[in-house]
Amino acid sequence: MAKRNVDNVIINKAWCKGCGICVHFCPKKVLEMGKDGKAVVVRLQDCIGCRLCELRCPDFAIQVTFKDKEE
Amino acid sequence: MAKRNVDNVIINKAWCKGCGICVHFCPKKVLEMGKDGKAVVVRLQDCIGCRLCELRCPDFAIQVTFKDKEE
Amino acid sequence: MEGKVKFVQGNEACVEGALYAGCNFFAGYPITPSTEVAELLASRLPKGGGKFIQMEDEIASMCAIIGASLTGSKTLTATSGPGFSLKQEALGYAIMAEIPCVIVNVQRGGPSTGNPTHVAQSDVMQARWGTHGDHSIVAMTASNIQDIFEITIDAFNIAETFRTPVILLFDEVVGHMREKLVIPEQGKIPVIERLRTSVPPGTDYHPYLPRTDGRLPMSDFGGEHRYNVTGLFHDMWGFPSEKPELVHNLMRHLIDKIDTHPNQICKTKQYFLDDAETVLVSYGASARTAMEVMNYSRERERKVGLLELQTLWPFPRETVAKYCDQAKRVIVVEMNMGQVMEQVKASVKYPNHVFLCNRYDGTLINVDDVKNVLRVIEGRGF
Amino acid sequence: MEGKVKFVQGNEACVEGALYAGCNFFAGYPITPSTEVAELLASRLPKGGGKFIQMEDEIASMCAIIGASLTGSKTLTATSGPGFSLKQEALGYAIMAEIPCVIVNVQRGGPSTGNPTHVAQSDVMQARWGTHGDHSIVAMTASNIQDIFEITIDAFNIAETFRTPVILLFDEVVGHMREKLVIPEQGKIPVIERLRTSVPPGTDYHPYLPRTDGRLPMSDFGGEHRYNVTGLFHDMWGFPSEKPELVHNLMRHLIDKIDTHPNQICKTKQYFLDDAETVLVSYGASARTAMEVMNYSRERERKVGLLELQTLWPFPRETVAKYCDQAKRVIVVEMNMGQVMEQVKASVKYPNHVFLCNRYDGTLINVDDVKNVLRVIEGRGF
Amino acid sequence: MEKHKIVFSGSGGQGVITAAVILAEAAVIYENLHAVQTQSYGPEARGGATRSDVVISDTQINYPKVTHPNLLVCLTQESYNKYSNIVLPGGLIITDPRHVVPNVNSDSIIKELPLYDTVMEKLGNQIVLNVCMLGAVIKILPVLKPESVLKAVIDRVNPKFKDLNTKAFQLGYDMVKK
Amino acid sequence: MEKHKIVFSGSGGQGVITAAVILAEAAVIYENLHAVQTQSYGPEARGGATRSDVVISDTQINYPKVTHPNLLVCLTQESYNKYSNIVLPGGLIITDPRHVVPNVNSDSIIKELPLYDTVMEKLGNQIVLNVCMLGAVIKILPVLKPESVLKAVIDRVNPKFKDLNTKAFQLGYDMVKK
Amino acid sequence: MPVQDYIRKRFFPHIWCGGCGHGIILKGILSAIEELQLQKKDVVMVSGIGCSSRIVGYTDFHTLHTLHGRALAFATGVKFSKPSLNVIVPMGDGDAMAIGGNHFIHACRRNINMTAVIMNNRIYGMTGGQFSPLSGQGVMATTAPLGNIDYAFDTVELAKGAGGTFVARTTAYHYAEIVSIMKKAIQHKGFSVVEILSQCPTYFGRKNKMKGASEMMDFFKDRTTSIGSDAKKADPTLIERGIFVQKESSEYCENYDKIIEMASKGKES
Amino acid sequence: MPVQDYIRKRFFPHIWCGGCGHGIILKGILSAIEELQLQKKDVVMVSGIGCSSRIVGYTDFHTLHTLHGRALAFATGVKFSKPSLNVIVPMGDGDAMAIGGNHFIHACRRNINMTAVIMNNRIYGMTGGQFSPLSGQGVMATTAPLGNIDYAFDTVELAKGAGGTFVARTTAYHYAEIVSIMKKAIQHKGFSVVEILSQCPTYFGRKNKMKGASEMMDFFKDRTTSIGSDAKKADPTLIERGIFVQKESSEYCENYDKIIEMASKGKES
Ligand SMILES: Cc1ncc(C[n+]2csc(CCOP(=O)(O)OP(=O)(O)O)c2C)c(N)n1
Ligand SMILES: Cc1ncc(C[n+]2csc(CCOP(=O)(O)OP(=O)(O)O)c2C)c(N)n1
Ligand code: SF4
Ligand code: SF4
Ligand code: SF4
Ligand code: SF4
Ligand code: SF4
Ligand code: SF4
Ligand SMILES: [Mg+2]
Ligand SMILES: [Mg+2]
Repeated sequence: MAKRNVDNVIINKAWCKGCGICVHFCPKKVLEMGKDGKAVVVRLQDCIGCRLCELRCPDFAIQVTFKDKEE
Repeated sequence: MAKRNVDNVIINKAWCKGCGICVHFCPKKVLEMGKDGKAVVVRLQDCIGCRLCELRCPDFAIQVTFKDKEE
Repeated sequence: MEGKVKFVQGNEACVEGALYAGCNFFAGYPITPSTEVAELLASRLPKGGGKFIQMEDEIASMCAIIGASLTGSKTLTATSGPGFSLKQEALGYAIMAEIPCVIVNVQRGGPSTGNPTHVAQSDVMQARWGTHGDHSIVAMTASNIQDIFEITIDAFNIAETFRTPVILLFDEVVGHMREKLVIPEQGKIPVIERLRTSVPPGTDYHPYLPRTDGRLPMSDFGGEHRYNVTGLFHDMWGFPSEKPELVHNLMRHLIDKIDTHPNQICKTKQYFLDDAETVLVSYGASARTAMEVMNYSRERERKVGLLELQTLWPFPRETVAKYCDQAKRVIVVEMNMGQVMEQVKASVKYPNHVFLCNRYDGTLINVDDVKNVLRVIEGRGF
Repeated sequence: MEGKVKFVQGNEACVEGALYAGCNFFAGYPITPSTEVAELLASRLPKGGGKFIQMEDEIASMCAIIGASLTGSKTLTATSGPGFSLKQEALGYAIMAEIPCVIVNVQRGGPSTGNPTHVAQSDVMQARWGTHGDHSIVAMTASNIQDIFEITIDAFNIAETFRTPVILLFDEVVGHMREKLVIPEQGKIPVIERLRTSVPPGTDYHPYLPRTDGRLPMSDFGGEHRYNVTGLFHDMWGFPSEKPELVHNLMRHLIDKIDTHPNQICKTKQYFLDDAETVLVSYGASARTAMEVMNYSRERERKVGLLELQTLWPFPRETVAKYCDQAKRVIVVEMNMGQVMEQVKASVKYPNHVFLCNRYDGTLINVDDVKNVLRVIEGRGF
Repeated sequence: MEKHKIVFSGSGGQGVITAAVILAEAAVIYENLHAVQTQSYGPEARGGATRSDVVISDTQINYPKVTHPNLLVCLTQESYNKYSNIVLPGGLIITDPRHVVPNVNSDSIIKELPLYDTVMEKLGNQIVLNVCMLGAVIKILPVLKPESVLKAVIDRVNPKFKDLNTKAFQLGYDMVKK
Repeated sequence: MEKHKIVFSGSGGQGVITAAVILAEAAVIYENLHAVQTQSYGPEARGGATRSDVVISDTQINYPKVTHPNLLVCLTQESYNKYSNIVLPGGLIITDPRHVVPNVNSDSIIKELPLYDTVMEKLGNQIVLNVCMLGAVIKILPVLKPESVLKAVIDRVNPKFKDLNTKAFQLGYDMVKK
Repeated sequence: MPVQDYIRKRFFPHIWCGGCGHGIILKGILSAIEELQLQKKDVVMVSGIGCSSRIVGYTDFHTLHTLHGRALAFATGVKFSKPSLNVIVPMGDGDAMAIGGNHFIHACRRNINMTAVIMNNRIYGMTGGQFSPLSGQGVMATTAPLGNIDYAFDTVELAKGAGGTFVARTTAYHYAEIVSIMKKAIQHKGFSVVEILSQCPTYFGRKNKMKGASEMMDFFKDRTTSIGSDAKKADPTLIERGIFVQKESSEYCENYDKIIEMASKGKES
Repeated sequence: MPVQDYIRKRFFPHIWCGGCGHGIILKGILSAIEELQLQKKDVVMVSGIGCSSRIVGYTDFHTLHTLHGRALAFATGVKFSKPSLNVIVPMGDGDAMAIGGNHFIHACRRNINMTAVIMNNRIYGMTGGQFSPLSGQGVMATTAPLGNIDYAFDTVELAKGAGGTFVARTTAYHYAEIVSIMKKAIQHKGFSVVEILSQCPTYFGRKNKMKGASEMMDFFKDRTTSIGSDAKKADPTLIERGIFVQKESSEYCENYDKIIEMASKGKES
């Protein structure tokens, strides 16, 4: 998949329950589990904007935003 | 079917409800509906002892008996 | 009353009443002795564009009329004993979610499959308490074909007014008996339409916030307002909550909205009660027998009166007390083991003046039954 | 009492009681707050060769325990509110066909799905009247873990003695609360085994002909005697009949076999009642609160006593009257809208001396609730 | 007008319930009288003797069942055996001799009418047996005008069988010599 | 003996209910005291704060719930926020500073114990957090003999985790300096 | 022992209408039991409510006449409690497939060793002629005065879909087939389903302009055929008869015995 | 409108445990509705009782949270009364297939235009981990402490056997497939069944020694395959995903409209 113009990957900590699904399935290892038990973005630069993290997050806690406003 | 040694075709009038199934399906037209609305044996001599009347009577009202006590 | 004259069964009078009241949705499952209600509606409803569906069982039927009611339909189901038992869980849902709907139970002999083609009046207490948890309920009955017609209209009206299921508790005798029915022109008997919210689209609508008069305007599914309906305790938007305060208040509301309106809900008929020394209290088919005895007695200058109950729940305690407290003796005439008799006892000043005249063998209670009890309690033997 | 000491939930005490009483068959469907009964039996029953089956719903569970009982098993099912509503039809069958079995209902907040994880005692009237048709029923309860154990044994014993379903009406608080349980050695508490017919094979056996003592010896399915079981009114061989006389007599038998044995069935516990001016009547978890208030009051030289009901149905009218008629005031402490209170009123000489102290918001009724009511009815305000 | 209490009895397919309904309906619709019709039947819908009661009166009718009829119609032996003893002393019993052999010692008046044979012979269709019976009943016990009953008959039947039913009714009416 | 009223609170997986059960069980089985344990939980079985109450006494216990505990354990901020205000004046609150930032103005005595960090550091397994907490509780509030509680712990756990649990209990016990 | 010896003669003539197919099915089931030489005391018959369900009262076994739709749930209790019994469960089409549908599919799934017989007359007989889930589109019934719009279940397909391990169909016309299929069904180790088309001349026949019982049985003769027959290929609208599924799969009670074994060992250790 | 606009944000974070598959399914259903551009006011969501059934409270449609097992019966009332509504009925495996099995098969049979979604986590989540009719043999559950002996239904086979006209299966891992199948299901004229395997890490996972939500989703990825794929041929134990049945058949409400038409004519004459 061509790397899209990712702006940011936003984790809503208030909703994140720390299940780790986003971390597990991110093809580029962009995410990790933080000390507080919630997901954190650690390698935004590697993100290819596939949105798999957002789609699979059971808690509606991730939003991937794009610069090209395609979304 | 070889003609078996039929002794009698007995109609239990107290149980017969006059549905006519025995009459309808007797291959030899041995039975008819009587004036009282119950089955009657009219041509015993033609009976081949197939017992279809007995088996299909919903009211357990017919018994075909045999001389050869095969039954 | 003027109108179209017909000669019909009680079950058919109920159908006529339902249609008169605007019933346009029926879901049911056949069972003796209520089946005619379904059969008649199967042919009548589609003629007016209404919907008839035969469901897989009584549970599904009850659920379906609740679902249909939420879209704005006036809904009915009909059943008898075993089917009424099966409907209890979903009946509780209709109570909790405040869904207007009408449930007919044409009573037959119980318990269990019991005596399916024979009369009884033994589901009175079940109508009140059959579903789990505290609640109030409205249950009505009638003793003749014209009254069945009218009480069925009442049932729909009460269901709409109070957002509540209403039970019509008929019995095999009145359900299957044929008598004259006069159907007045539409409009002669008032029909109450659903109270719909006037909250404009886009504004917050509270389906479960009672107005000051206690009523809750509704909004049809498919309309502009989207809200939640649940059988759990819920807040004013219909969303589940277990906050003790909210649970308390909702429970109070559910009980009070019915129990504090006896005048609007409790219907009775009075015959020769002003000077009655003996008050017969009865309802449904039994009341016909009681009436016969009353007439017989009055002809013989005995002061016998009849209080016929048409609303069984909430129990018309006050009316019962009013007429019974002044009597020397009260005889409750019914076809069960004393279900209404216990209510009468709990309502009156002198419970030991209250006697039971009953029959529970599947045959209609007869004139001699009542005369015998009357004689015995007067100390004159059988 | 000596025996094995355990620290267990009420639901587990019920399981221990059932096993002690010889229960060897359970069919159920999970529901909060009764699920632990099923879960524990799933592992306990097979250890002793007993059978556990999770059915597709509560209806099937109730039917299955009836079927199993007919083969000679001692059977149990457990449920809560919504599931109890679903079991009503088959419960009526067990009543009509006189099948010994035990049904646990660990009560939660109703109506409908209501307040599933919170306490209530609001299925008392449903236990009595939930199924259609006239009938009698036995329902029992308890307020602590040891009593749950023992009352469960009683339930099985009564079920066998009277060939009847028995309902155990616990509540979420006692069901989930943990406390000490002492399980005595087998034999210390009497366990009643099924009364089986002594009619020899080949001789006519009458499954539904009561002996002079009112009991009906049974014969297991699979045994020598073949007979019919039905939910219809039936003759002494169990075959359907609608003869009025027979219907009448069977109905009388079904009611009288329970209602005429109050001494064998009605259990209560009495605390400080001899001189009590204020009698608290309570049961289940509420009785613990009432007991606390009683102790508090006695410490302050107030003559408060407690009558704890363990049998709710048939209602122990006589015991209640005995202790309440001499009191100045009676306060029924319960977690519903006054279901037992109404029974107390109907039992006593002075119904207007009877007051209700209740809570129905899902939390356990507390000491202040009772103290407040006590003060108010003494004219001392809150 | 005295209160008339009539019981029709027979077996399932004979239309005794319809006959009762028609009679009562005629009273209500065409003669503005009071009438109540009830019926009893066996285990749910199957088998056995059928019975239908009609009470006709010019005053309100309360108790809807008939304990002691002044007229009883029995179309089967079973129903005759079951009900003949409930007729009021001096009451009437109508039977069809083809199906019923009456009991000798009875204090009711027995009218034997060859309904079945007549209908079959003259009209060849046993479906109108009950209407024929109604014609006879109304001649024997003139509770209502025959025209009223005939109108009620015609209201109930498919228009294409109007003639057949009219004939059957007349047949029954004429069968009774007064 | 005065009546002890203890509330354990936290979230689903932390084992606060088990801790409560073990404590009460120890009282009953090993010290022949009276004890009652209750618990409350959210909508059917999911989410939210868990709470378990224990009452221990040498006389019969009637009212089984704790209205005002003399000891409250809070393992999450949510439970602290919800329950800290119910503690008896002068009562004790035990928290784990990793999860709870206590409110300053409280008239109860707050004991902050780094339970989680200690357990993870010393034993590397968060499953015994609750047992470690029990060790600490029993040192702070010596309702029962520590041996009794430890025995009750061991009764409940898989034999292969006996050592781990014993260590955890001791760890908690030693964490509290008296 | 002749079939007559398996009936409770004192209740005859039975309650069913003249020509009702249920009587033939009763006899067929008894013949099968007779040929298998089962002891009366080892047979339990469990039914629900309906004309069909009255069948049990006429058989001289342990008989359990239960609630509408619940026969299989009661039967499961009987069988699981005492697996040595032969449990046969005759039901009506409404009984088994309308209100009782859930117990039916779960019994298929569980594979408990019992035999369900569906006496399918495509109507609710007992209550007077309402359509059933087996009536099918176009059928006339009191609750479908203008013709039924409900699709019918195919009992065989439903049983298969629910995991049934023995599924068969025949008709009241095919007496010998009833007997032979019933024998195999009873002998099958696991749950067996036998659908038997039955005639209800009183309601189905009358409403649907069929002359009488005999004509309805002619229909069974003419409009059905053996599974996979040439006739079926020529006319796919024919209804197939025979055994559709017969497969081995471990039985519920036996599986539970293993649980008991495991649990008892656990107890000892 | 982004998916977020279809939820009732004030109830978030939702009630489900961390990692519960039900949240993914919720989002997938909303995506499908969004892509179909349905108006919020034209959508009714009806559910029963269970963790899964809590789904409706989070969606900003007309929502009806009913009784355990009865969702389809309520939904039938809604749809039949007002056929213009889009009715979607998410249910748990216990809800739909244990207590609700009868309504499920009858909805399949009736072919009323609604979409049933079975959120299958093979366990009763809400009540704390008892086995369900979709658990299958060998699964550990609180009521099967020694391993489950109950066979599982195959939802697809059961729906087919009951006459289902649209039957599909996917998993919480296959997000895009959820969306595409749900779109087709909603558009299907008639009753549609979509089974979506979901993970319950709290009970199913824990009892069955699965490490966590991610590993359970790996299982969905590794142990399922498209219908008729080569992978399936190579390893027949794989579970197939995709649309198994999609056929045209007249719809219930439309058929009833014809009855209304006939009846109204009858009235005039
Ligand atoms: C719970 C309940 N609902 C409904 C009934 C009424 N009922 C009795 S039998 C029956 C259906 C009978 O049809 P079927 O099962 O096909 O048997 P058949 O009479 O046709 O042999 C019905 C609806 C009942 N007895 N109990
Ligand atoms: C009549 C009734 N029986 C039982 C219950 C208890 N109950 C609630 S949800 C549920 C099962 C939940 O399992 P499932 O449907 O698979 O949904 P999940 O929670 O797994 O999503 C049960 C048994 C109930 N609420 N009502
Ligand atoms: S998938 Fe969502 S809930 Fe799970 S860890 Fe990632 S952001 Fe948090
Ligand atoms: S968009 Fe794709 S690559 Fe970027 S963080 Fe999410 S899953 Fe990883
Ligand atoms: S089949 Fe039987 S009941 Fe029918 S007519 Fe012949 S003998 Fe009589
Ligand atoms: S045995 Fe055969 S041939 Fe003889 S009468 Fe019977 S059916 Fe006819
Ligand atoms: S109504 Fe139909 S099914 Fe019932 S007995 Fe008569 S013919 Fe048989
Ligand atoms: S218990 Fe299971 S199904 Fe329920 S919310 Fe938690 S993970 Fe989901
Ligand atoms: Mg049928
Ligand atoms: Mg599930």
